[in-house]
Amino acid sequence: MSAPFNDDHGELRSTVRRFLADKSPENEVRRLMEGTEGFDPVVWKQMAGQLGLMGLAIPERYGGSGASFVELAVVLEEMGGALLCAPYFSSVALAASLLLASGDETAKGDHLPGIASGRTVATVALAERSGLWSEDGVTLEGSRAATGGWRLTGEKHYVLDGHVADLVLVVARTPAGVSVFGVDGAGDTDGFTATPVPTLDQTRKLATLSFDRVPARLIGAEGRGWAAVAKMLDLAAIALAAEQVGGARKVLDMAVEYAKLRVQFGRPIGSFQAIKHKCADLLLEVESAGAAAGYAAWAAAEDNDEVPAMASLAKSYCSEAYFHAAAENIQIHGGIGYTWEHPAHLYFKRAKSSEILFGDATAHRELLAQRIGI
Amino acid sequence: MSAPFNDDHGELRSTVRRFLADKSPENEVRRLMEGTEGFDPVVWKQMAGQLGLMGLAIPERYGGSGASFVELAVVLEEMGGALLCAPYFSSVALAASLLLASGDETAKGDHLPGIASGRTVATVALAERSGLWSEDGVTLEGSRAATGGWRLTGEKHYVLDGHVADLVLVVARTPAGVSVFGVDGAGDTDGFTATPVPTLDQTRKLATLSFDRVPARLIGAEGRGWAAVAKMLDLAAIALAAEQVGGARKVLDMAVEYAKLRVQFGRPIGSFQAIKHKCADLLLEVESAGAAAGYAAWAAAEDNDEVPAMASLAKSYCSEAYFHAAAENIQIHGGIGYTWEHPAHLYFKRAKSSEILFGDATAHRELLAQRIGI
Amino acid sequence: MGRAPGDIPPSRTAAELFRQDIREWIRTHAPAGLTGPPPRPAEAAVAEAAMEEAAAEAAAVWERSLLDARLICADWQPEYGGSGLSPQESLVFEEECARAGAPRIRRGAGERIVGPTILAHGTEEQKSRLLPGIVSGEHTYCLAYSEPEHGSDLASVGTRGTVTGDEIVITGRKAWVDGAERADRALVLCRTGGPDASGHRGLSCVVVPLDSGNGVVRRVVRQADGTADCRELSFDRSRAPLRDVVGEVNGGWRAVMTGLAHERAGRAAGRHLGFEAEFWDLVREADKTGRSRDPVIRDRLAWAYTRITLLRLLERRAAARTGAGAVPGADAAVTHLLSAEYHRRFGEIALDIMGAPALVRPDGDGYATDRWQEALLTGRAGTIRSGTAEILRDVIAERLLGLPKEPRAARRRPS
Amino acid sequence: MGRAPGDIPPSRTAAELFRQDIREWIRTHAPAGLTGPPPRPAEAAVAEAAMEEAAAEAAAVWERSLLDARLICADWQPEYGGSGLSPQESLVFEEECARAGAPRIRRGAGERIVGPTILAHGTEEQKSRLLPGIVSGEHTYCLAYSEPEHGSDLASVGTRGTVTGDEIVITGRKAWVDGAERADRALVLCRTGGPDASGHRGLSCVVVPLDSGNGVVRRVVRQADGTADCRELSFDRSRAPLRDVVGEVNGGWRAVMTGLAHERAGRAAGRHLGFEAEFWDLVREADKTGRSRDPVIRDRLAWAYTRITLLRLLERRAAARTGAGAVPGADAAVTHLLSAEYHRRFGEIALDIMGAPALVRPDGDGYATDRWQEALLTGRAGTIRSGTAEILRDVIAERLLGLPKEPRAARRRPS
Repeated sequence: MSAPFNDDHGELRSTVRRFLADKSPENEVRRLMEGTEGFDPVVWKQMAGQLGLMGLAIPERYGGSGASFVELAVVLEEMGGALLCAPYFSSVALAASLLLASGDETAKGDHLPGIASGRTVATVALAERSGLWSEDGVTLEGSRAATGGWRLTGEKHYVLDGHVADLVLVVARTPAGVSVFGVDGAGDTDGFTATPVPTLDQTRKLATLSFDRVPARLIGAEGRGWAAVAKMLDLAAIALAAEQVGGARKVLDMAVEYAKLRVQFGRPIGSFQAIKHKCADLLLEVESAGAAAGYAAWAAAEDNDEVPAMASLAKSYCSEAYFHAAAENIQIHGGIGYTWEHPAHLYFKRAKSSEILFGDATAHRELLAQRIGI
Repeated sequence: MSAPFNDDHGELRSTVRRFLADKSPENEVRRLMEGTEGFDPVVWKQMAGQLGLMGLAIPERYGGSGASFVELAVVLEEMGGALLCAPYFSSVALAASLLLASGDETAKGDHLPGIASGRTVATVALAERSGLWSEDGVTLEGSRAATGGWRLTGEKHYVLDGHVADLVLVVARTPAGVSVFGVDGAGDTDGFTATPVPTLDQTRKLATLSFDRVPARLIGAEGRGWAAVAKMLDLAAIALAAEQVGGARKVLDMAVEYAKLRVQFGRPIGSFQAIKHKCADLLLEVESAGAAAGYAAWAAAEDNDEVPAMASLAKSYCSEAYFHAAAENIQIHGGIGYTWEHPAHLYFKRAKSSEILFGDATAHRELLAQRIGI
Repeated sequence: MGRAPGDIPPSRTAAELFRQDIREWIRTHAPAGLTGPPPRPAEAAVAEAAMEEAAAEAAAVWERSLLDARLICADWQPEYGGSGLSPQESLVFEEECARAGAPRIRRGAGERIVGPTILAHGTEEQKSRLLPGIVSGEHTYCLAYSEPEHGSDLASVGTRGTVTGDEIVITGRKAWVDGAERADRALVLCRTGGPDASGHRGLSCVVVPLDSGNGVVRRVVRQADGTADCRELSFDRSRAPLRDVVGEVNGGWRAVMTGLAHERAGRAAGRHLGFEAEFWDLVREADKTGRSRDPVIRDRLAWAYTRITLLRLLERRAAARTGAGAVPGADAAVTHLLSAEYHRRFGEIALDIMGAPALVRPDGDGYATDRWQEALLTGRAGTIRSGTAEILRDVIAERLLGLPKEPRAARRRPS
Repeated sequence: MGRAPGDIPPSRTAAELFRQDIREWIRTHAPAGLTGPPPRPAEAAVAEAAMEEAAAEAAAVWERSLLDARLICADWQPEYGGSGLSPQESLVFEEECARAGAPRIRRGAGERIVGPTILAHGTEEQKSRLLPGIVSGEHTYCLAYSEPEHGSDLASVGTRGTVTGDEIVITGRKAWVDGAERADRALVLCRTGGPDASGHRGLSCVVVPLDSGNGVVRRVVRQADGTADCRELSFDRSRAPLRDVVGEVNGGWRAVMTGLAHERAGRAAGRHLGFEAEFWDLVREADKTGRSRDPVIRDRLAWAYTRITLLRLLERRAAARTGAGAVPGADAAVTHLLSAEYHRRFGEIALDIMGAPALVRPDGDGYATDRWQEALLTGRAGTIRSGTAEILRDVIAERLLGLPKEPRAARRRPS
């Protein structure tokens, strides 16, 4: 099936799609998801070196290629479709976005080139035990050390790829308010531990980080960090929405293919109206999701004032569309679709997890209402 | 179609059904809904005289036959199915319930026999312009007249059959709190006017009542009226739920019959899975609605502590089930079902109106949550 | 790299350049009293309502201006009376009219269906002769396809068309004809084939004059929403010139399919503009009563806003695709279905928000309704007309996803 | 006048009198450590989990007591090991066990499907010989109907059964066999008819011993929820005595239908008790995080409570009807569908309420899940097993509403 409105693949899309078909086929996804690291460093290097994917939306002066969020969204869509196991979302959609939003030229100059080249795996540590992605939820403490510099103490949870990150951008509370800090995650930083946790969606790794007077470098102005984090959250929502569109397209394709081939009661099951209408509804939703995520990515590229509303609109709609499609894909496959060997459950778990990540559909609809002035 | 679980018609049900088939066929419903009065006094007398329907759930000592709310629910179900145009709900489910709950022996002795015999058409005036059926919403003022007795001043809206009621039970606010009063609606009571208003559901008439120092008799203790009103609201919710079940059964029958007969694309449309599954879903909902309303009516008959929760559960579920069934009935009928001549729209309008009356499904789910202790 | 136009609102496309021109043109040409002051979409519906009551004179001036500027059926080629606007430009024109509070002037089924059908399947002679009359308003068309017995199943149409010399003589009954009251011509679907040409074979589309002397009887059918329009036409040996058959004799099915796709596309086109105005009006109502502070209501309002936005985006995509040469096809079913199902649900949400006041209708003859009640009721018709929601899902699944058709029972011979 | 029993909870029916007796019996017989103290349904699930870890001894004592009191498969007649409980009494027994926190001891597919099928279609000899072994636990059964290629389409079953003398020899592969790991016998659906007996003609149901020496190979299939049980069985010239054919040879279809109806009824039976316990546990979680104060969450919780209540009421009705002599039929599809769709949605609601913590699984080998994650995942299987939700809707529409079947394409000859 070729998605009827989806005539916008472009060269980037097909390049990435070919690469992922080669490097991230289902058996690789399964191998990596069973491991702890959760990605293949060789493929990671190729993504950076051959394809320049990490630096795609990073300005040229920081070692990127200066394309826009629109191109990034295309890449994320393809990665979502392939369930690529790699710290791409955390490095690029989270950490690079936060650095770019921080307005801290030094930090940008220090870290973005590493991210762009793939040398630095980076992530953002925001949520805590409470699981909130909001300013209120930030309690991890940043304080000035007697010796100068900053020290962080507390815990962060649900940190994407936190156990493999070389650079962790930590959102902490200092006397002046919420501030962003950079912490070295790779070496044996004193007082810092990163513990991977078992995840519902095994294709995306999470870690719990604990900080006991860990030395950290302030990024941006003290107490002024939330604005940058808020901007990153909008971009993260849009990036996730793009991933979700890719996943949703993929499961719809799977469902439709299966419905054409599987014969029950003497007919392909796709000739039954119940299955047919399920697929038609999914197509409506997948195409709508694609339109929403695409427009949101364009708004992000333009950096215009539609970003906050479109981010919440896209995240809420695409979350539900993906979950619905992933769930119906299992239903259409029947018993086969519920086995571990079949990939349907991988998408189902990804869909539910990415719906919860950074606030679920209901939370984002409430944000949308606020953002359009209701 | 005979509803599969619905093996509980009983003699009362079939008697009422036959009576309504004879006295309230569609053309009568249409004649009465176009008029202002909204009911046929001759049929009303027969309902009271031949069938004793008004006194069914009124104790024998007040001239009723002392059956229970369970029997009343059976009658209301049939009336809902036939869209009977008559002030039965207002007289029996509202006014008689409020009088019985009031604990005022004098008022009961004065008014219940008239209601039971059908001589008195009664109703309850509770909501005001704000359209709330809650204690907060009551602002109409009751004050002691210099000459003794009480006077009421203010407006009541959405009063069922308020323009034809001989007795209006008015919920008013006095210095001591919410109190219930009886007002003579039939004669030329000074300062009292009842204005019928055009209704979305033409088969149920509403009026706006205005009171300018209207003499009224206190029923029950001053300032203690809300407990009785609250009890009446629970019973009204259960009574409406019963009506809704009757309506929902009727539209499901209509839809199924039509689906069997109507041929499109060379097949009865009922052989298409899309139509078939719609009907199957409606059957699930109609049967569930019947179970909910039946159990709630039993709780009302037992007057046990499940009444408040079951009232809200039944009202919220049956409201949505009826609306869904009435809407799908139009959809299944196609263009024919959207014409004025076809009865489908009468049920659709009744369903939406009865969903709104006394609080919609969302409001009752919130009440349910409170009532089960969430 | 990147995406096709339409996916991303391009800031410097031809359509956007056109936007500047047309905005200025509307500003200078729309007569005072027609245009609402604030450029907020929320006001468009009000303005459109005001238009109905505005002096016929202002309306006539505006119509004249639009005709002179070839902005009625503006996407048709200049030789037929339009300006050859691209689909994107047409959408921009819609948006700018809405923004200015200036009503679009449309030609109903003539613009939405009959014109596009003639453009796709008519002869050059038919185009030159018939299309300008649609643009000018000289002739008003309606679509007489469905029949009482067959509903959406157009392949079962039983109305006879008998070719006699250079005429075709029509006898039969048509139902669900929108705009039959005002129309003076109908595009009629009739069966011209012999007894072995059942189903979609042997059907023809023909333009029939609705003169009273031509055996045509109109019947008023009242709808569930209380409106009463002529919606049935019966033909008794009604005559039309053979040259007014659109497409081949016995080859009308393709024309029917084209017409339906345009009908669906046309019903969806620009609807989000009205939806958006209506949405903000509802928000204001909810603000008045405090309902907009209720989280459950907020969730529903955000849902509604999301759907309207999606319709806007999908319509832009569709315009881009049609602009790139695609004929509206099954994807018209997508936008029409989204639009119809959105508005059905909107009516329900609106009544939930209004609460008890929705129980009461405004005063007025017949069955007058307020706009929310009207939305609730007409919403039910939206998923039935132009193909039921069920048929649209079949179309989407079979044509866009390639799912197999259902096995058909032996078709009954149409009577 | 009035309603049938079951519609209204009767306060002095036989079942309610039975309730007093059985409550007392449970109190005196359930060993300490098995029964949870508070008689709140909310605790039942916890108690059931605790049971798994309780000393095998306590469980064995309880099982012995139940067996002695004929309270396993308690609705079967005494001659087969039960107590002949009416459906209402069985439901009361379920409720009272839940109330006391005492686990029911069940015999899986043997109790739920195989027994009822033998009771309906078996010979007297089969009943006497086979049923007591199910009750006692001597034999554990599984149901081997579905095949990898045919899924829910049981009429296409291809597994061969060849009658040779007084034996039947089975060859084929079966999938989605619940409990195949622990079972020592399977009720196998196989094709015994000749080449012209396609579809549901020519099928037989037979009890086959799952001895390793009998050509039976078990295959473990891991599920999406991380559990890995034997769920496929293949038969290679596996033998069963001809006298263990249930129903006629080539007349197995009726037995299949009976089995499926009982399977659905059995899956729904008493489930609301577990649902209720689970619901209140979720409410407590929501209280802890303050989510239960969120109006949108409250709306969903009220929705869930409503469904659980409806399941309870419908189950009482069903018990009353079965008690009055009805065989569980299409209405079992109703309760099973309601129950399966409720629980699917419940899992989603539970994860919404849990929020971020639901992203993390508990430590443990393989793919360990917490109860909410398990609910989310297993909920997806509930609308597939025992007939997909789509098939159940067909059954409901055709058998309860009398809607016509779809026209069937020519059935492919099963291979």
